[in-house]
Amino acid sequence: MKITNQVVEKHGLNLEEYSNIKKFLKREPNLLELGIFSAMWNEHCSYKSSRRHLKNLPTKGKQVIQGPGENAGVIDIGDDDAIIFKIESHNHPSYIEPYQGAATGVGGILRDVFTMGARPIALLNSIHFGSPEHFKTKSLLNGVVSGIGGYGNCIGIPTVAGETKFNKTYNENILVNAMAVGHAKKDKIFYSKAKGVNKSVVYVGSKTGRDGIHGASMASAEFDENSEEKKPTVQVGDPFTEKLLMEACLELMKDNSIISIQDMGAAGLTSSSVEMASKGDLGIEIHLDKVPCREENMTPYEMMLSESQERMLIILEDGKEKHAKEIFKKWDLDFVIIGKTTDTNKLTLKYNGKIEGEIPLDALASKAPVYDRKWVKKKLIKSKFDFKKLKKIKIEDALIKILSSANHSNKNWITNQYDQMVMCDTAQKSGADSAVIRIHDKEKAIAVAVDSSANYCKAHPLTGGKQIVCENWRNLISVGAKPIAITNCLNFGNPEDPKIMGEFAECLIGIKESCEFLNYPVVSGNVSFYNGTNKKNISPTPVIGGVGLIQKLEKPMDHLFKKKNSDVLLIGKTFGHLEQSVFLEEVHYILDGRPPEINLVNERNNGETVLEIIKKDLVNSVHDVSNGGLIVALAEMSMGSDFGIKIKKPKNLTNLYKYFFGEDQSRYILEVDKNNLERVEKILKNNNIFYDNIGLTQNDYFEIEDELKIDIKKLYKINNQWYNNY
Amino acid sequence: MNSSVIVFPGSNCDRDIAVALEKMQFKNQMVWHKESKLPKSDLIVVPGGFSYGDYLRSGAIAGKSLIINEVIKAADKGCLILGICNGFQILTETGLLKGVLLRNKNLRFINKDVNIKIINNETKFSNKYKKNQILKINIAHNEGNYFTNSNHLKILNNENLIAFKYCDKNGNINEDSNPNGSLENIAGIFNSKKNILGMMPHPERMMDNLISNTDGANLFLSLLK
Amino acid sequence: MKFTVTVTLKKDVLDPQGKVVLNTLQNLGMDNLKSIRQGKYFEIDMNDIDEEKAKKKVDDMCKKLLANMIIEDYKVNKI
Amino acid sequence: MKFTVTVTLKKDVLDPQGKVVLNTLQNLGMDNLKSIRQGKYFEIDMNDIDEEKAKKKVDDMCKKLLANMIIEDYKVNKI
Ligand SMILES: Nc1ncnc2c1ncn2[C@@H]1O[C@H](COP(=O)(O)OP(=O)(O)O)[C@@H](O)[C@H]1O
Ligand SMILES: [Mg+2]
Repeated sequence: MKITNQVVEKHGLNLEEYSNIKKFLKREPNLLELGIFSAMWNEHCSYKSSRRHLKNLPTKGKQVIQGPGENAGVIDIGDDDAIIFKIESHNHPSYIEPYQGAATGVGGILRDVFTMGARPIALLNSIHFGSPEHFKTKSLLNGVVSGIGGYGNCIGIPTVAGETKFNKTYNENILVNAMAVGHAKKDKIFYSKAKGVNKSVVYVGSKTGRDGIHGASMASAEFDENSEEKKPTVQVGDPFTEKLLMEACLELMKDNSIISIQDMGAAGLTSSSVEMASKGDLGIEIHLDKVPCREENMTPYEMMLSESQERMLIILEDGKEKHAKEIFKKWDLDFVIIGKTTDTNKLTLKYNGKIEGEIPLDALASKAPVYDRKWVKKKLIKSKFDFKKLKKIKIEDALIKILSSANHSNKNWITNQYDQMVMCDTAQKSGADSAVIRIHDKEKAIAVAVDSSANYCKAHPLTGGKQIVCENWRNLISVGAKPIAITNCLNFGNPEDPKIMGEFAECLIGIKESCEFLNYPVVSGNVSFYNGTNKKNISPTPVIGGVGLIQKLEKPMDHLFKKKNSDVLLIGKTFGHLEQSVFLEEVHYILDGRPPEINLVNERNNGETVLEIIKKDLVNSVHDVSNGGLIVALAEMSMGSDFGIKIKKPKNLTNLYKYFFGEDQSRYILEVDKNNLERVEKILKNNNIFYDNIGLTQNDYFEIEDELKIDIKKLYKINNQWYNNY
Repeated sequence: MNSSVIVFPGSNCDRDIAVALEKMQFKNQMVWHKESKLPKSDLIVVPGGFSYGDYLRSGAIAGKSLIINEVIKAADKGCLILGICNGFQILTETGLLKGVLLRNKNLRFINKDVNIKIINNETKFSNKYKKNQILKINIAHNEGNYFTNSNHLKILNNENLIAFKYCDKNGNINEDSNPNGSLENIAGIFNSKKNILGMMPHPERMMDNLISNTDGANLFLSLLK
Repeated sequence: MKFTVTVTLKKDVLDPQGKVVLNTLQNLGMDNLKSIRQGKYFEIDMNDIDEEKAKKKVDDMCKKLLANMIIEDYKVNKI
Repeated sequence: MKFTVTVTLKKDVLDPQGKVVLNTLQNLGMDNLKSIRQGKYFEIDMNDIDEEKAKKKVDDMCKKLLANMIIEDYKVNKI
């Protein structure tokens, strides 16, 4: 086939990039080679628009064993234990086929984690849908949730936390981000860098089919008359095979057979082989006729670009082939030696002995394009609405409206579809500020949470970026965990638009500031650009996934009131920031103004102090104050508990709406027994923490003096009906 | 006591049950499904999970495995057999227990803590519980909707072969306290010799107050007696 | 030689799936819909030449694995 | 008026279920078995009198609910 400009463009490459390809090759590429360049040079694999900005993130720390650059990040949690984790997006496939898209998203991120030697111990997800009224939302919600559950449940890894949001910005482009967390021994971590010449390159797992061949789809018109037949097919997940693959890999990892290992994710065989060889400064030779295929007559082009799931590439130590093969045979999986490492620094593809393609590896990896895209700053916009002109609404009615809305309803309908308990180490399930997973057979536990705030990030990306890291850190603190490190999934619109690129650049500056100040490094992540359609980009939606450590798990801390007559303390200052608040959005349909500012000094001080108080076992329950402000946080502490609260009216703030619904940051609520109060107050004062005693817990009622009194069972019901009625 | 846990491709509660058994001082062995012989065991557990991905029908393919013939032989000789969740489904597929587990009534996977009531506490599996005692215990399944023909249902009732029923926290057994649509809220049954128990709830998940509660422990203690 | 097999629930067995599908279709505005039952469908390709033999094998497969004879019926068709 | 609908995975779409069933049948000693693909089957009973109309409705049901057109094909038959 002749490579015309049209064919080049259909591979997502521009003409300048094409001429660079010719320069690197010193000739014209054939179609197979072009496909490989297109896969490696696309945004997803090359990070060509984002790399310059990602570079600035803080990625090092005392507890970081492996930062970005590997399949997942690795942190040290003491003794000989390491935690390996990463988040990844599967947005576009999930919009086309929600069940399979979400399922394969989970499968993909799990492979990233167990490929490094970790047994996965928890799954999380962040899912964003369009407005509930949009005609596609309901079936997308159903499909995505059952897809996430379907995969995680079957493979037997608990899905323990996540977030679910609805916003019309995602009407044509939902977000499905999945995070996996695994546990490994520190001295048994596996990397993708190849070492040594003439080592066997082994293909294991499922057979290769024509799943998700992007380039092929785009160029299919030119293929032949039967192009309809060759339409790319949706990737279908097979969690059963993944379970076998996981067990087989973990079994093989017990001894010293593996030099390096890499899952076949995006761009399948291409990216895995290129990555392993180029990291090791080697070459690699693959005999495509040996690749196990599911369909007849698959071409080298299709094999190299297929995104069939549940496959891995392994480079084995000499003489370990037989031993390894037996393990894979036991698990009924394909195991084929398809090539070897070389010293040529080239990717060499042979088919029936004939060379079908040969590309210098640096052209695919280190010399892949990097762009310094134009970007513009976002100004802080003063809010335009006049607070005095808002329609009068009773506080009770506003609270009920928020608690019964799609975004703030209880998510049991979703989380009941996930097995949260399998592996028997889930000490804190979904519904809490963070999930808590005990390290098997040990006293310690990790806390995990994911967070995003698209509205804040849209209004002011820098502040928004700062805020999500802090919110995530607060969520870990609230269950008594010391935050250690994060992974991030950066979901943005079209980076060729300077405004969007600006959102990206500024969010990253915000993330960086918080991470640096809180000593909360980024160890892995993923960028997803081009979310949106026809110039309608989604709101910037970076998602932060955090991991924290609980040194000794004695009793899991959660946010439900435990007793009556406890004092309830509000930690942190309340200013009454209503711009961009849930109150204005859900009750008055106003989305306007600036997000709340963050004072990082207070953030750190408040958080560290709360953690100290929890560790001294001086509190019954803890909750951070986030979306919806103080009143929603207090309602959450009451719903599902047997106890409510009686709140005194504030002395200084005269405007009750600002007091109760304001979204000022860095705040926590603590429930403290009378006999611990003195000690807690002493710690707070010693650490210069601003706090307020706002009321007492009581039986059955959620009450604000002279303002409202609601049965907490009724609140619970209100909070639980949205999904069931949808 | 010696126990064996059968491991199929796709079993995923095998480690959990092994941990529970060992905690209760059973001498436990894991048995891979391709093996043709069982180690000497007083108790054989068929664990939960998704054997063979739940493909075709949950439990169907595991029900045809090599090792299952040995389990059937052991059962005939009176060995104690416990099938939990997918294990229950497998036991019905082999015919060791009668009836079938259909899709949950709401067609969704359900994971939550539910209450179950001890109906028969006079068996090797349940003697440490009180009759009508209410447990809080975790369920996690797609197909837990127990169904059997009216003849067999009569036998289950007349011969006291129902082990547990779903109820609410006050012990009421009704449609509201039925999570998955099971006939008469049945959560677990015995065979007629009462040496085989199949149950959808997961007792192995209720062994540790730090994680959940210890309502499952008495099942294992009963067996040890 | 190709066969199709359909496996359906016996009449007296509750069909939760069929019921939900029926409700959903009715909610989607499909009128005049009296009943719907769901089952499984297999396309089986055999290398045999003798039709009778092949059919017997397929029958065997159904009994041994594809259908659960306690609750399901099956039908085999050569195509 | 009765119709049957069979829903099958499109060619080239992975059929994990069929793969496992095939292996199991072969392990059970079924020889000469070349391939097996699994799908869904529906029996639909309509109150309509006009066949054309009824068939169109069934077609509609398939598109809207019974089949996932991204990965599946369907066939409608009057019986
Ligand atoms: N937003 C980000 N922040 C930090 N690291 C990132 C980010 N995005 C990607 N990375 C890192 O870049 C590397 C390549 O990412 P990716 O291509 O998504 O991995 P994979 O090939 O495993 O799918 C990974 O090590 C990842 O952790
Ligand atoms: Mg990877």
